[in-house]
Amino acid sequence: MPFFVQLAHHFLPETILAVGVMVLILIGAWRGERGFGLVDEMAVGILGLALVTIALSSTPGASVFDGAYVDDGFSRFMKALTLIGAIVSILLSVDWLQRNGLEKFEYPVLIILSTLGMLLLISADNLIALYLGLELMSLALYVMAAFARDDGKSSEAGLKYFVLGALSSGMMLYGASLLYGFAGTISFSGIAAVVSTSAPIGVIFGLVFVLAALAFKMSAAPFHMWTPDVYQGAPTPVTAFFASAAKMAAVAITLRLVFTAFPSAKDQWRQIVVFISIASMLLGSFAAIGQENIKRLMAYSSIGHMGFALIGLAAADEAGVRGVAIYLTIYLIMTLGTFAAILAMRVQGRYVENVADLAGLSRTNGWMAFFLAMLMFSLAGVPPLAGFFAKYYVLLAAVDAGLFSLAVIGVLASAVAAYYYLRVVKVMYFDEPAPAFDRAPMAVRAVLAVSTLALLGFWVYPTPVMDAAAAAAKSLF
Amino acid sequence: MLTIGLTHYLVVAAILFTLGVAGIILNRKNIIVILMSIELILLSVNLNFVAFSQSLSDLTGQVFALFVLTVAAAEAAIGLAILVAFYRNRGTISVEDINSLKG
Amino acid sequence: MIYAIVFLPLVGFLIAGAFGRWIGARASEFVTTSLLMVCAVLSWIVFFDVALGHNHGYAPILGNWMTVGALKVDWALQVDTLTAVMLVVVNTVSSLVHLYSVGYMHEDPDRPRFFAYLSLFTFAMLMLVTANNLVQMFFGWEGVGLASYLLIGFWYQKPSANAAAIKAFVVNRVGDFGFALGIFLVFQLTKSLTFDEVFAAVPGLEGEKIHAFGLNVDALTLAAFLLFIGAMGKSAQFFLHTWLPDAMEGPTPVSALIHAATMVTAGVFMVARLSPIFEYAPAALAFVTIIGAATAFFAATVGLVQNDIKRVIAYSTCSQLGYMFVAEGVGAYSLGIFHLFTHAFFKALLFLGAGSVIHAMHHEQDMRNMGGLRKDIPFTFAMMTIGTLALTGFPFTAGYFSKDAIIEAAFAVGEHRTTAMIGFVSTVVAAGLTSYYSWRLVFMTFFGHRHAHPVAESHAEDEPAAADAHNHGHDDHGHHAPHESPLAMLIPLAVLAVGALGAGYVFEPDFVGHAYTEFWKGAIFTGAHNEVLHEMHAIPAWAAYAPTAMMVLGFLIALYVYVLKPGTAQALARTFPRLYQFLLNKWYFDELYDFLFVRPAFALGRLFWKGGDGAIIDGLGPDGVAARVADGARFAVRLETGYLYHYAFAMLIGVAAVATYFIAGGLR
Amino acid sequence: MQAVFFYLFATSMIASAGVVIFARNPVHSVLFLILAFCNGAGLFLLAGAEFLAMILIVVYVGAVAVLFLFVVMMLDVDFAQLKQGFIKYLPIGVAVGVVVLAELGMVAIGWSSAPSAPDAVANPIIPQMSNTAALGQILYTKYVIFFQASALVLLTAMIGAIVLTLHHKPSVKRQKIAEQNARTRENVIEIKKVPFRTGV
Amino acid sequence: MFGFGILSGVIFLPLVGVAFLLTQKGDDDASLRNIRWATLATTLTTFALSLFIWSGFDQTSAAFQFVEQKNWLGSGLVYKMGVDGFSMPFVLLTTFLMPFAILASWDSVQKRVKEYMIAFLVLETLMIGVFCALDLVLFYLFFEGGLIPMFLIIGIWGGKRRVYASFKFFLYTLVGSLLMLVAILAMYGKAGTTDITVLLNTDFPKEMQTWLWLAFFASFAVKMPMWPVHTWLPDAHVEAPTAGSVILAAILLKMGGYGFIRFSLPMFPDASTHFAPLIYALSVIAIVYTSLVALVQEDIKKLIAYSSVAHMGYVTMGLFTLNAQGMQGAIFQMISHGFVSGALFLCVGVIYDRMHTREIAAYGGLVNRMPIYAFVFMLFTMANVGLPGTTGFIGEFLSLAGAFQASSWVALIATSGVIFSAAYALYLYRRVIFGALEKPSLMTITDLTPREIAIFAPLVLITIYYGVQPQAILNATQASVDNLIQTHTALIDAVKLAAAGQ
Repeated sequence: MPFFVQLAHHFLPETILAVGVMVLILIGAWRGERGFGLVDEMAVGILGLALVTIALSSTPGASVFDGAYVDDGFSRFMKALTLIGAIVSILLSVDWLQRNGLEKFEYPVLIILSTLGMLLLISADNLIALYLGLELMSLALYVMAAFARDDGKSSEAGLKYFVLGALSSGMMLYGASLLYGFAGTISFSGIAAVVSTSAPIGVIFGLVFVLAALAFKMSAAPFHMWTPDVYQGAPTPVTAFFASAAKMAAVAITLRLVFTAFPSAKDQWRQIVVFISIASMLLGSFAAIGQENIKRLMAYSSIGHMGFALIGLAAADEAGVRGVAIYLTIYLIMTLGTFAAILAMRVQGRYVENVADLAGLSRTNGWMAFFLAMLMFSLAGVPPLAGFFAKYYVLLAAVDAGLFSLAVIGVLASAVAAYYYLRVVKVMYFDEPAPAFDRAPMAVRAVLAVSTLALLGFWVYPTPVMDAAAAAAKSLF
Repeated sequence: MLTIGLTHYLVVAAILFTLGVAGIILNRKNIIVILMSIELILLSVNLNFVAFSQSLSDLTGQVFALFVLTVAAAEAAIGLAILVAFYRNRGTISVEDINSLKG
Repeated sequence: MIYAIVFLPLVGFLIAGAFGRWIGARASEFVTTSLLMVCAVLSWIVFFDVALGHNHGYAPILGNWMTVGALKVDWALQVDTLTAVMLVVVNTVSSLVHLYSVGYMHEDPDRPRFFAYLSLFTFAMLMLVTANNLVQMFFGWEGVGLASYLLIGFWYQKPSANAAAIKAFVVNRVGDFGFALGIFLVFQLTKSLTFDEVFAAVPGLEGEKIHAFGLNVDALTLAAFLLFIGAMGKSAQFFLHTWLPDAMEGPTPVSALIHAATMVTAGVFMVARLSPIFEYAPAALAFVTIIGAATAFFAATVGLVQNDIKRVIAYSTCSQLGYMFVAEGVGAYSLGIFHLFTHAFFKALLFLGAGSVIHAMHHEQDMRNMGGLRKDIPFTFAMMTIGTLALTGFPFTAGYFSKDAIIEAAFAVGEHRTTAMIGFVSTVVAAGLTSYYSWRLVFMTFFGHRHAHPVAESHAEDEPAAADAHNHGHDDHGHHAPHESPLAMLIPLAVLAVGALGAGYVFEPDFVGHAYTEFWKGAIFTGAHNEVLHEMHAIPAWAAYAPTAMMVLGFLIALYVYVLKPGTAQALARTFPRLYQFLLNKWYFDELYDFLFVRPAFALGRLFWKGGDGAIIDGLGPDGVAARVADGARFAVRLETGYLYHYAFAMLIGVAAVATYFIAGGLR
Repeated sequence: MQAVFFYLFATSMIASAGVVIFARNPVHSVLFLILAFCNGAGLFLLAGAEFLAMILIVVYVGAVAVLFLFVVMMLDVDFAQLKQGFIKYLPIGVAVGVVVLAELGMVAIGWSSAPSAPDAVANPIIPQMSNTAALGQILYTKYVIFFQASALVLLTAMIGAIVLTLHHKPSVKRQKIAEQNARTRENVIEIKKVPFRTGV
Repeated sequence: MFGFGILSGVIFLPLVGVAFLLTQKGDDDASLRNIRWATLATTLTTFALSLFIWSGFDQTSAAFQFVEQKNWLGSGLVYKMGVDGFSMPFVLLTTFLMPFAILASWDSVQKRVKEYMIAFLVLETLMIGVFCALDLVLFYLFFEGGLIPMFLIIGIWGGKRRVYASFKFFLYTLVGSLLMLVAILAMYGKAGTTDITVLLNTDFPKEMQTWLWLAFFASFAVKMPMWPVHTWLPDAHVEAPTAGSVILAAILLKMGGYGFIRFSLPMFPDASTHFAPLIYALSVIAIVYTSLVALVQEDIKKLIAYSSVAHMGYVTMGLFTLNAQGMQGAIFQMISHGFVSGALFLCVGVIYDRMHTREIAAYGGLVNRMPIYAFVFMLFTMANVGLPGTTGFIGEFLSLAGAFQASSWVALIATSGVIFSAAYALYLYRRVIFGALEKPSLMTITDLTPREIAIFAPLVLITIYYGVQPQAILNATQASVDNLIQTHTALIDAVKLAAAGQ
């Protein structure tokens, strides 16, 4: 296939982002700080365009660029989620950035660059692609974490994230080198072919190292340690981006890697995944109890959720992948909704982020309290909210695969986790009111409302998500 | 022992890798040394790639190493930039002082 | 007609209960009383028709109650001779008590409620006796329990009344507990609860063993035993008697109706009704005899020293119920019923008479504060004397026919059964005691001089219960002169007196004599070898005259102690203080039960609550888990030190752990 | 001969790496980092990766290490003392480190590539072609997309570095050429009439 | 309408009411009145509609009726609704009691009335859904969803320790249900469907049954609640507002028992037989233990709550006797307890509204000023005690009769409960109602208002009516119970045969 044909058919969203980001940089450089608004809107447009191209792309899936890059149903599904996450993150960020004097055009640029890295990552079909995608994503994320450069917490978050991220990518590279050294190839399918006959300890080591790095990116225990600090320290819209889009990409590539490169080493990686999953669920459930900062709370919550999503991976079959895909979709909605709520927490012009600031919200702002409460119940996995279905499908896959103890640990952990979600509800509904919040910007309110309604109404018409997830899972096998 | 083979490279790389990791974990002085430790890890990785490349007689490893070098440079730049930003805020780069976020 | 008999009281209850406040007390009284009168008349008609006539009874089915699997229970009104007798007893006494209450309660503001309760009781009692199955019987059984509870606690301001009411209900429930288990066992054995079907199945079950409660026992014996526990509760037999004296907290007409004439005899009725079962369970019959004998003796001893006029009669009732069970225990069911029948008259008479005294004394119940009343209230005195004669078995009064016959029957059977002989001995002794305490009552109340209040106060610490009771009476009336009761109260006395005198003589042939078979028409079952009614006429003369002799002896002692030489009683009490206290405190049963059951129940409750629920279940369960989770949370949070090197170290450990795991796995 | 050089480079590289980590003075660390890179480049050469060796010198020694040095100088940090925590955690840290090293060593010593690996090779080294040319050959064809991606990585790094560190300080005086050129006499000079003998 | 049947109508009708309530803005008197009346109207309409279910119900059939089915979620899950003899009475019970709950909150709830009513309506939808669902996942959805409104009801409108109580309630029940969820998934894995009608005819391997049974048990035992996982109930009851307690006691507890009949018994017959002794043991412990605990309570609601636990002991015991009397008795006991305990909580609510305390010691002598109330309270106390002629007797008697056939020991200990229940109930009644009116604060207490009389009158009538004529309810459940017993016996026999054959 000629290069440009490949580009046009299978690389269009990435191309759009790459070209778009150049344009944005130029505009930004030309307009200076006044260009923020324009760049921001254009960034949304560009990401939206990429999303549309993915949604409309009808070409059959293919592996392009000499086996470096795969464009299939799974990658499209995950890319769509990622792009949605990115778009919403930008929408949520505008007001926050302006009020904190951070309205720099670099922000949307970095988001697009990072998103581009994610797209590359999701479609990676060999180790170099994986590495480059990961780094493109991460480097931008490092910068974004430290974006509020005059804020000590933000730069500390950036620094921690960076150092640990660099360590993790070092590990990943070490693992990648071992894989390459054993298989003689960097392509996933090539590795799969070689590993299918034998998987000596060297390969397992390589796999362990790579998976450790990916676990780091999706903040699964015990590689999660950065998460709470970074979530808390980073600017809130950036945290939203971390929690939404970045997670999608990290989980996506993990699935892709283990299923395309190590289908025959299933028993080995499954054990790793089970371990990581249990550790994440337990840690996510326990450590969040008693957290006062809601961003930090959400960090632990996301750790727990990743552990839950990995249950689906541990099932190691198509149903499991479908479960993960559904889980991620719902998780994305829940996260974005929650962060929208967090970004609506502004008292007299000042952003607050403690759970206690929500006290009595149901009386000062009934709708917001209701939405946030529903989000919390959904995060806790209480039916009939969507969060339940997320858990349902991964557990279903796990039980089907015979992983009963994992499923039981999972549900028990989620019961523990329910406690701190309930606590948020309790603060909003049972406590005496704290000062009321300022009126949140339109975009934030819209995101909050839409996401909550999506969660509430999921069970009425879940078919699109179910079908898409099923198709995505199918294409991975 | 005198014929230098793949294993020799791998062992050297492993030692270097461990040193790099140890540098991150044991270092209590300042962040810059941690960044340097990261560079050491990347060097060990490159060594691995190059050794495998030679042993397999395959250029891919070298290409990989090339990208690693490139990215490592970028990483170093960003790492230092963040470091500088941090220093401006806190006036310190001591590892022990980076703990305002915890729990 | 039978519908009217059973449901007119219900109508009365509903009218008085629901509309009593609007139609007023007078109308309520009128409605309920007149309805009961109608019932009583109808009952006698039925009695003559069924028992004395040739009608073999009828059993209209009102409708299905419940049908679950094999369990089919109907609402029915079965009338045979046994039922007819009970109808007569119940409705006669009830109507008289209604009438009597019009006078007795005329000061009470809650009269509609009172009459409603009385009618409710009557209805429940009628349901009990007309049941054609065990469940409906249980319905009535519990219904009368409810009415009893309500009526004992009628004066709800009195804490003692409330306590007595609860005690009555709960102790009855202990009996019901056995009754219910008995019903279940019967159902399990016969797959039916309807009398006809059950009785038809019983002979086939003779000798059958059953595994229950870890024992391998005779099925029918167990069933009879369990059912009899119900009877023990309701009829205040030994061990379950404690509620009956306390029940005297209720208004006196209630005591007469419920706690003397009708409800407490339900147990006797039940055993008679279930005679087909009991006949096949000799061991259970022996048990019945023993319990009856024990009760007869025990209650009589306690009755010797009581000072509350109603309590004396209550213990007397208790004792007489024991007689009835002795009769049934020896197989003379009809005799038991006969005694029930006569007892209803004279005991109601005694109670109502006592009520008249109390009324005269303005709600004073302590006999030590009475005395010499025969001049103030001569009619009452006369009636009480008649009652006492009948109770003690003075020749040719009602009690003479029934009570002495029981003693004879016990002796007759006792020749070949030890338990019956025990029954004989204890009933004979009890006859003497009965005579003593009955006359003691008469002498203390109607003879001698009136005592002033200080007597009671000086003895107050000796008998807390009595003091308690009279302190809560209507003290504001306490200082008027005694006066004869109104006519509404006296008429019932007179009617009952007639019964007390004549019922024995008139009905003796029917109940236990030559007309036995035509009278009962099979309503009471007696086994093929049960010849007790004949044997009892063939006993030695000394045995036949023993009760009469005892009666005279008792009378003489009482006469000596209370009339001829007043003060002997106190001297005796001082001479035997321990015995006196033992009897006065009713053999310490209340204390014993308090110690054995009530306190432990509360202590256990508290232990289970604070210790079980609070400390153990919650402590190890939710709260404990919550605390452990909190510990876990603290631990997990401590891991997040904020230090980079710890984070990196954690990652390294993670990798190292997984890697080591695989290496170890590889080495294996 | 090759072995001698290998051991020379290897030992000195590891030794310098050790100094990088344990040196008290960060400047020394940087300098030994440079030494380690140089030795690494030597090892690359021995392994036949000439181009990479050169790049390592140019990029790392020339750019990255100098950047480090620059930052070290700029921040002018104190020579930190070893803290107690170091000693406290040293045993566990060393233990885990030793375990990891032992395991990695075990893997390295027992290494054997898959038998089918040579078949899977995608870009076999052609002996006739120089290393640089061969790399270029595939880099711009097969891996062009990665090449582009790495360019984006660098772009990101650039933007990131700028956004994080570039400060527009209002207090700094800057030359504004357009403004200078646009000056006219009229809008610059103000003529005031000064009354005689009274001063301004 | 859209191919949905009457069941969907009944289930979602309350949501229509919610939609209307959402349009109500402001909290002036007029809109508060609108809100209350609209809620009441909704519940009444729902009840009226549910009467059609009853009238159209074929009592002779054990099959599911009014079945409606829609594909849903596209993956084997279906939206499937239907009722049989087990569920139909509960649907009626729910719709019947909801108006009372609303009426009971008429004046006593003054803060955030709209939210309150919405919570109740949503709860109604979920509760009816539980009883109608014919798909396990759907069942779970409703089962678990009910936690949310109840959590809020306890937490927002509850008493002093409402936070503790609501958390305990939520988390306790959640843990149990989550284990059930795992079991549901395992069943799906085995049978390939979560359609209850299919699962009822699926034979699960013996080993698996044990685990599944335990998992379901975890959920239902907590919900029921059985000893020793009952401690959430007193707390939840005490803190919940009156209507919350009513619904909690009358309906939510029944979900556990319903679950046992619907799932544990028919789907896991071997395990049910195997574990029946465990159930018996826990049941009789519950009866005796909680009765004793009830005896020493100082809080009226707590006492009634403990008595609920004891009564649920009869239910579990009766259900696992697996004979007609025991099971029908247990079901009847659940229905009866729905009326009676609901009414008792309403009774507590009446005086709580007046005095704002539930301390037994704060009352005494109420009969002096509140004769009607005293009568009503007496009636329900007696029904609670199991006096013949009230509904309480039928359930207790039948379940005990059934239990006796299963095990005499169980029946013996359980029957002793009739003594204890009399003791604690009458002791409570005495302390609250009887005695002289001495407390100054009670001197002005008023008797039932017409609204309250309107609440209690139907309950009084129904308690007595079904106590005398229980056949209407017994008939409804009969076919299903018989069918269950037959199938169960057949299965057990088959297993025995197989074992003998080997």
